[in-house]
Parts: sequence; C-alpha cells; structure tokens
Amino acid sequence: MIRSSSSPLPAEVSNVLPESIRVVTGDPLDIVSLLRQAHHPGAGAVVLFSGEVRDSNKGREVAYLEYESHVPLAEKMVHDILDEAREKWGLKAAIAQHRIGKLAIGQSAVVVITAAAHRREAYEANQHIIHRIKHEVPIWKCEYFSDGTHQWGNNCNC
Amino acid sequence: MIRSSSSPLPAEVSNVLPESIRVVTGDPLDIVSLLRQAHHPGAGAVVLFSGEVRDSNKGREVAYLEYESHVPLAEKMVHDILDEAREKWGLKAAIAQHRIGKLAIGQSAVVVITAAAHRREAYEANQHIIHRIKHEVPIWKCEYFSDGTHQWGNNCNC
Amino acid sequence: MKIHVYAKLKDYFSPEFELDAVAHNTDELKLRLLEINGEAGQILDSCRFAIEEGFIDHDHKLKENDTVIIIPPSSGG
Amino acid sequence: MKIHVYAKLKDYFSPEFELDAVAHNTDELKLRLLEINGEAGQILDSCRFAIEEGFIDHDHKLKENDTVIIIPPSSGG
Repeated sequence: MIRSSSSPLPAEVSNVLPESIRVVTGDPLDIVSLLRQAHHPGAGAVVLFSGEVRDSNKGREVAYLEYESHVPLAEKMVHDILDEAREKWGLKAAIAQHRIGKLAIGQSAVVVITAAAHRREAYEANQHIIHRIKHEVPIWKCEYFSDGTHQWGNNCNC
Repeated sequence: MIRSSSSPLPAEVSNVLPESIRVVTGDPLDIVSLLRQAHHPGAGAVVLFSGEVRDSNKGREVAYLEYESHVPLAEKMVHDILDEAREKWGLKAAIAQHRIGKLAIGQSAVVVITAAAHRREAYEANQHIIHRIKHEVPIWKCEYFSDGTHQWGNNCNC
Repeated sequence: MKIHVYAKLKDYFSPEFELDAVAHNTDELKLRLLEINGEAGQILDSCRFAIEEGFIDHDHKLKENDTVIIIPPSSGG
Repeated sequence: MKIHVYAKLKDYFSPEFELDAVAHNTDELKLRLLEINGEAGQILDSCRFAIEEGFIDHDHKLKENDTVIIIPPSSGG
C-alpha cells in the first residue's frame, strides 16, 4: 500500500493482472495507479522498475523517442512472461506496461512491478521480466536525434 | 518522470538528497512525491523498493509493527550510505526514507529509489542500499502479533 | 498473402503489402522479399516470422490467405 | 554518565537513565550494566556503542558527562 488510506487488495484480485491494465498503451504510464494494484498483504517487498527516456545516447542528443509494437503478439508474450515469473518466484503480484507512440525526455517507456514475500525474489523477478520484455517482445524503439536524423534501436535504452 | 506534466529536475538539484526529504519520519511514506524527486534527464532506469508490512511472519499472524530509531545517527548513516552508492554506481539520484512509529499491514516501512543511466546500476545500488539500511542503521522493528505478544525483530521483514 | 513489417524493416518495405508471388514457407518468403529489395538480406536473417496465432518456424506451411508478420529484433524498454 | 538504550535492550534497562558508577570505556560500561541486570550479557555483547558524534570502540575514553547510546543489532526495513 503506498498510502495509508488505501485498503489492501484481497489475494485473489491482485494475484492476476487486472483486465484493466493494458500491457501496451499509447497513454502516459500511470505509475501511481499501477503501484496501487501491486499491493498485497502477504508481500513484504515491492520492486518497481521504470525505463525512462534519456536525453542522450552514445553521445548524441536525443530529441524524443517513438515506440511501435505488434500489439496482439506483444500483449500475449508479456502476459506469458508475467505468468511464468509469478510461478517461478511465487510472486504476489506482477505487472508490466509498455508505452508506444511518441515519448519526450524523462517520460516512462516501460514499468515493471513485482511484489513478493521477501525482497530477493521481487528484485530477481523484476530484472528477469524487464530483460525478457526488452529482448523478446515485439516492441521497437526509434530514436529521433536533435540533428534531425533518426535510428531504429538495437541497443537498450537503459 | 512519472507524469508527462512534470518537468525534469536539473542535474544539480536531483543529484543530492533534497533537504526536504527526512530520512527517518513518523509520517506515512509518500512514494509518489519521492519518485518525482528521483527523476533526472540522464537517467534511463529508475528502481524503487518498498518494504511493506506483511500480515504474517513465520506462521504467526501480525497485527501491526512499531519501529523505533536513534534518529540523528540513523539520518547520518543513511546519508553516508546514499553518498557512497551515488559515487560507486554513478547514480543520478539516490533517495531513502524509513518510517518509524506504528505501522499497519500493507503500509510501507522503507522506500529506496535509485536512478542511473542504465538499469544494472540502478538495481545493484538499490539492493546494496536497502541491505545496508536493514543491517547497519539504528532502526528497530517490533512485531505485535494478533495473540497479544510482541517481539523485537532480529530477522528481516522482507 | 498479406505482409506486415515493423521498425527498421520499414526502411526496406512498405509497412503492409500484398505479396502476389507464392511462398510455401518462410525460407521461400525471404527469397520473394529479396526479389523486392535485394538489400534486406541481413536484416531478414535477424527477423522472426509470425502469423496471427503466434511465431512460426521455417517448416511451417504458409497458406495463401495468411497474414505474415515479420519481426525484427526487439528494442523495447 | 547518561545512558540511552533501544529496542530489545529496553526489556533489560530503562530507556534513559543516569549511571552513577564510573566507566572509563565501553568494556567497563558493560560490567557496570551487568551489575544492574546480570541477564543482559548476551545482548550487550551484540551491541554497538555510540556517543553523539558517532560510534565508538572499546578503547575510546568515556567522559563523565557523556551520553552513551547503546545500539542493538539493526532490524529496520
């Protein structure tokens, strides 16, 4: 729970990714709302990763990024990755959301949240999930540089 | 940045722990506000850890927790730990806050936020900071169980 | 057969187009695509192929009314 | 000399008290504390000692008007 005013979700609700969370979305990621959905009375550790747009990459000044995705396949793959992680690490909650479209410097491109009884599992699962999302899921980054050029990414943003 | 509406902080502001952040506080931890202060245009990765009060420990039902601290020493030690981590991992931001007093199930007892250019550093530094806070800093947990007994903690909550 | 390409592949092909030539599997499809743009060989070798139901490998039999999605290496996050 | 104790140490001593006996260092202080409560030996052996300026070790010379903080193993987080 991030605020004392919000009540913990029952296990059977927060144990699955709520239908309302779109894995791939064109809207700004609402980290606060996602965190709220990751809370669980049996979770002693919540880890959140936010991948954000940096102002430069390999010495070149970045103006903005644009992400595209094959959404149906991406959503299915992310759900599978989260399900596997939930089972492997006994997670109380596992949430991921990736933004597509145009992103400004500092905006969040991807958020991964894991909740577990103990912190080792929450960190490990979180790193595993973001690694797989970056390397396996059909989502692509295009960097638009301040000099007017652009480049489809092969390299990680973070 | 967690919302597209908030503007990134300049490096020299977010590179130090703002004076306004109390390392040890009796108030509920405001994760949203802390996250906002961790943003940096050069940070591609932000990792947040929240240690939260579990509803049971080793099979015993927990009613609530109470933390106490030797605050002046705790604040100094946490500042030193954050400074060392900032330097070792080249962090763009490092923030930690620990709550004291009475905490209900699901409430956040400690938050650590790290921001770095790349995610490996953000995860590693985050785990290092929470490990040291738990093991070195003069903050103590007392578990109050539903059966009316209590126990000063030696063991980690998460 | 409908073809959808993404990301860097769009530097070589239209995002969506109808392939008139026949391709019974992804190996044949790659050859047909190289006939359209001979410079796409290297990137095509790094791509995965999928149909609506999911990823397919090189011995999957393609049907004439399939929509084939060509997926370059991921760069999300 | 003023003594402040925390956490589980409060099961053995008052949170804050004035020690009338003389203790020139933490080893002597431990002996004085054991005279108050002989059952505190094990927990005192696991404690660190500090004064206002920070942690001190066993050869630090204590002064009569020091406030000594006795710090059991941390259990934050």
